[in-house]
Amino acid sequence: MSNKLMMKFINKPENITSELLDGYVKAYSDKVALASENIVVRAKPKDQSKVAIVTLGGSGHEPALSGFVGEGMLDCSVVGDIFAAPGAQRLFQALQLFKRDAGILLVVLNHSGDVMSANMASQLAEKAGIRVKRILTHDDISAGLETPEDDRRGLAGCIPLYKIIGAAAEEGKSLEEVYETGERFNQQVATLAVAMGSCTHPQSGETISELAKGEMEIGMGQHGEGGGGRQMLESADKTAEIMINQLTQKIQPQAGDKVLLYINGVGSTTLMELSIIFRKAHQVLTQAGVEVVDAKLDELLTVQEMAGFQMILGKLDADHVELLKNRRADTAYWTTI
Amino acid sequence: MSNKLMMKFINKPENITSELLDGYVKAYSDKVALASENIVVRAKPKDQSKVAIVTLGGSGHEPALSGFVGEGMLDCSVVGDIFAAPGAQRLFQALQLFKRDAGILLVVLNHSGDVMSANMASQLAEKAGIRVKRILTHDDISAGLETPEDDRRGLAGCIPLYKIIGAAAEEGKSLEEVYETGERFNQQVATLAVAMGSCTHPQSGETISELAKGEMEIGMGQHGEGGGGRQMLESADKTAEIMINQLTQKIQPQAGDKVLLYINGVGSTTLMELSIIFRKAHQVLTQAGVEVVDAKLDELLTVQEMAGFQMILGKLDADHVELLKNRRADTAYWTTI
Amino acid sequence: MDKITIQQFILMWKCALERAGERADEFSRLDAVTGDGDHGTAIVQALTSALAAAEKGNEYKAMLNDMGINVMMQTSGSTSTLIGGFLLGMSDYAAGTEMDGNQVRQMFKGGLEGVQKQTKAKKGDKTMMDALIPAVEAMLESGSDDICQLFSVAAIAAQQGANGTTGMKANFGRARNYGERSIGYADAGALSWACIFGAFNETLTGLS
Amino acid sequence: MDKITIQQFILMWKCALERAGERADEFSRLDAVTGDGDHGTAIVQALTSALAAAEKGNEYKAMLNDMGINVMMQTSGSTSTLIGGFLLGMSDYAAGTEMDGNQVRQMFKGGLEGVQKQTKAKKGDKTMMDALIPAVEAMLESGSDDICQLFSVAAIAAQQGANGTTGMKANFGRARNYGERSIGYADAGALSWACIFGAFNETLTGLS
Ligand SMILES: Nc1ncnc2c1ncn2[C@@H]1O[C@H](COP(=O)(O)OP(=O)(O)O)[C@@H](O)[C@H]1O
Ligand SMILES: Nc1ncnc2c1ncn2[C@@H]1O[C@H](COP(=O)(O)OP(=O)(O)O)[C@@H](O)[C@H]1O
Ligand SMILES: [Mg+2]
Ligand SMILES: [Mg+2]
Ligand SMILES: [Mg+2]
Ligand SMILES: [Mg+2]
Repeated sequence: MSNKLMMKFINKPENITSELLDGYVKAYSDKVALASENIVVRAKPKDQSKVAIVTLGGSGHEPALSGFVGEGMLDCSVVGDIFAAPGAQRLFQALQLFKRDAGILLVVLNHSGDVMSANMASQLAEKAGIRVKRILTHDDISAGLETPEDDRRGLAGCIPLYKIIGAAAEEGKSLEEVYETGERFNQQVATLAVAMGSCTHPQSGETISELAKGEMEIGMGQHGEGGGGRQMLESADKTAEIMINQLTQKIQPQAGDKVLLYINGVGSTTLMELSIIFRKAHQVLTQAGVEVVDAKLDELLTVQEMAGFQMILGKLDADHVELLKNRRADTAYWTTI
Repeated sequence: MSNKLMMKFINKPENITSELLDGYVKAYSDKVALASENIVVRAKPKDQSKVAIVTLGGSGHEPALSGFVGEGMLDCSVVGDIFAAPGAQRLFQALQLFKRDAGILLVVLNHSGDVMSANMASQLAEKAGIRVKRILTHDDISAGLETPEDDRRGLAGCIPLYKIIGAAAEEGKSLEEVYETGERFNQQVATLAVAMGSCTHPQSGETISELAKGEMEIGMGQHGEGGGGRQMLESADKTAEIMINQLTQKIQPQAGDKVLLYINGVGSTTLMELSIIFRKAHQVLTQAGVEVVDAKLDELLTVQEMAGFQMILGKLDADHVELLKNRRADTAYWTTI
Repeated sequence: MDKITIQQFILMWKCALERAGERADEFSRLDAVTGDGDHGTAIVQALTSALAAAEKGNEYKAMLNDMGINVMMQTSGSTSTLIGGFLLGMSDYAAGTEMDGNQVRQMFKGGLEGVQKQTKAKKGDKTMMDALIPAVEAMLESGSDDICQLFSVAAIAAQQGANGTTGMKANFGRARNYGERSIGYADAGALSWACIFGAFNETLTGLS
Repeated sequence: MDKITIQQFILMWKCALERAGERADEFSRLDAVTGDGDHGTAIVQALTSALAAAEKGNEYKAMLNDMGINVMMQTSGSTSTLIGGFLLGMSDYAAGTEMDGNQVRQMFKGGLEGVQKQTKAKKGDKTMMDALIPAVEAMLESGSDDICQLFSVAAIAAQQGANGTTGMKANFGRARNYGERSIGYADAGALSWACIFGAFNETLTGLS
């Protein structure tokens, strides 16, 4: 389309998704493969007797979602174009590939396009006799604590969910059991994002969500769509406090509860900063007697080169701790020994 | 110092290093701990009978270097301030901590400050009867293929080196053997960096290495110090070709040789782009009959929010492949099952 | 114009692709305000894959079905399901190689139903529905059986509907999260549908 | 001035910290051109930790040793080893609680040797050596035993040496990789050493 000068290492904008997937599966050929255009699967498939975990979503968020395909996590990620849900037919094609008596658990992040594709693909799957159950993630709390689930977006809280249900499926649990374990976690995880600065859509060259220098926006969405309120940039400690307080209001962890606390960098914000942010949020939780048993400082789900991060807080039941921490996972961007 | 408005999530600039290390060791408390100010060690120390691997370097490059402390890689990283070598006394303190009959292998990246600290600390260690051998890394080829080793900088090629010597030490190999294995790899690994855009020093607020929009610099150093030549931004494929060709000129891999090819993102360049770059470099190698047996697309050693990457090409002997791929490592940012 | 042949119908889509391509940057720019800045890319992709399937068609029903499936296979984002659903919905009411005015009306009504299977958005929610619903309503309400006339009223209604989105607050899609801040910008999807109906009308005006 | 007491010596370092603090941004900005933009931070840190140790001192030799060790413990970067090495080198030639002109000369010669254990950089390599070497040479060549006179010639030589780095091509440190492109900017470390010698001189001029 546009002929804007983009400060990105790409070739033709329309080939970005196919080229990046090609590079990715070549780099990690012992872990992943392309089953067909835009359908990423494990290099060594899981036994047919076990529940398959399938997800879908746009590209441009690397390593998410395809970076978590592999032993102990996802069986398949169906990839759309940059920031765009894959079409329903493509998803249906993947569901056909994973048709099995044990069933498929489909994880859908709550975004209009993904939900519409999932709805239509599910109708087609039902007609084709494919057994599919769905978890809809809606961890974003930026729309307000009382906002109904359907109106809350799915952010990076899906990543620990993949680990939990992936491990449960790997154990040979039934579709209902895997679903129940995952949905229970899904109900008790919350995410809040903050951004400063903008990013460039690598195909259109459009600048998404321009913020004035010195401004930040708490409640930013995953594609640069705003949501929360803009305010002047605060110190790391102040920002961390604002965010962890909103998250604990939602999750209400009690003294003695076990939680996960992840800081997901969305692009150009450094691990240096994520560590400083984590430090404060961890202090707040610890002072309240809440036990952080699982932590990550990493880029799990990104928004191109945007500056900012997502803070993820999840209450963990005993089985969740076990599945997250003590079950093997071997994917390109998440490994648990 | 400066009161510039910095678009970073930090608190007081002078506390950055201590706060980030505090956050990091709290997040990964099952893997790392602080033995003393700025000295990061394993949570569970390696047996005294085995060679200890110690390294040193400035902060601001997260996850490097401390992100690779843990089982199967580093025993200790001695951390300086942002982009700055730790003082010699601090390093000497760490060497005292790891004094053992089996000896210490000290990995020094070739930068003036690091080398000077290492020299002085080594003099002190010798007087104190501590057995230390040193590997000096100098993988940067931007100064030209014929440039003597001492005039070539150490870039992210140290990371696979840590894995190789870490695994060899874990096996119980002697100091001489670990050194030999590592130095052999050190002689056959080369790195080339490219940058576009600048980054901000998080303490001084200074903009480092400003490039005009639309320009890139091949041969950029690890702290924004330039080095190579500036040129107009090229496509991903063209850039990858220029770089892989220079690297193969240096490393001279032959058809049938096994190599590693890593693309290390230095800041705001996305995994999306790294994958596309990898794809082309991999094609060039494959067409020459060279076998890429180990690959990574990741941020291993960063330069704040700078846009760009380092391409690392290393020829692997059979023992290197084994140590890299088939020996367990369990650190925060590198895990091998 | 009494009847529309399959060749003429394909020309309409060709023109739609051309006009949308000319305005792709505008659509993306608008989508960048409250969304993710890719609607121009998405609509061009969708029309391209629809047309690719159409050009192999020789019978309305199967052709429209293939167009819908191809869009959902080749295209990404909300637009793939919305345009895909529209084409599949049209297919349910289509038949043969020529259609008269009443059949065209029914076919577009079916298209709207196909979209409504995918989204609960109504008029006033600041989505493409604000262009599509008035366009189809205008066709249904028009007394005329002249196909040119049908597309003429549809194009006008779609454009008016799209213009009206500027004053609205978004309730669906990515823009929803902007709430009040979405007011003051037209909806990208509504504008692109108005552009498509405009192109349909332009084609038929040129033919007759 | 015949002799310099330990209290007077500490005042010199206090003044050096103050003057370097005022120019820290300038040093960092200069270091940002061909290095990593932190020399201002580093030199202030080094002088701060040197001073902290000095203030606990009551005997030259031990005090200078503690100053050197503290710099290398608390400070980071090339500057920590270079200033640390300088202080340790001075310590080797220091003694008692008062020193005369000849002893001061020897002590600074020892400081230079301490730095030269750490780096092979010579005059003309565009480093801090371009200020430090001329300063110490001027002290050694000066016929006078007056301590004020010694620091006066040293300050002038250091500043001239630092000014001369602008025309040089860097052969050491981070700037080396810039090659020809480093010409046209003074070396940050040379300027900060000139600033330090300037402050030493300023202190003694004020005292006498
Ligand atoms: N749930 C929905 N119902 C109806 N229309 C929608 C919905 N979600 C999005 N749209 C329409 O799609 C347009 C955006 O399309 P596009 O940018 O291609 O998709 P995406 O939002 O996936 O990036 C919006 O302007 C709106 O008109
Ligand atoms: N090898 C060396 N020999 C002599 N002086 C050096 C050397 N390396 C650096 N310097 C001096 O140190 C200065 C940079 O100091 P600083 O910025 O604090 O350290 P770093 O280079 O570690 O960031 C340079 O301007 C130069 O004068
Ligand atoms: Mg989109
Ligand atoms: Mg430095
Ligand atoms: Mg969009
Ligand atoms: Mg410096």
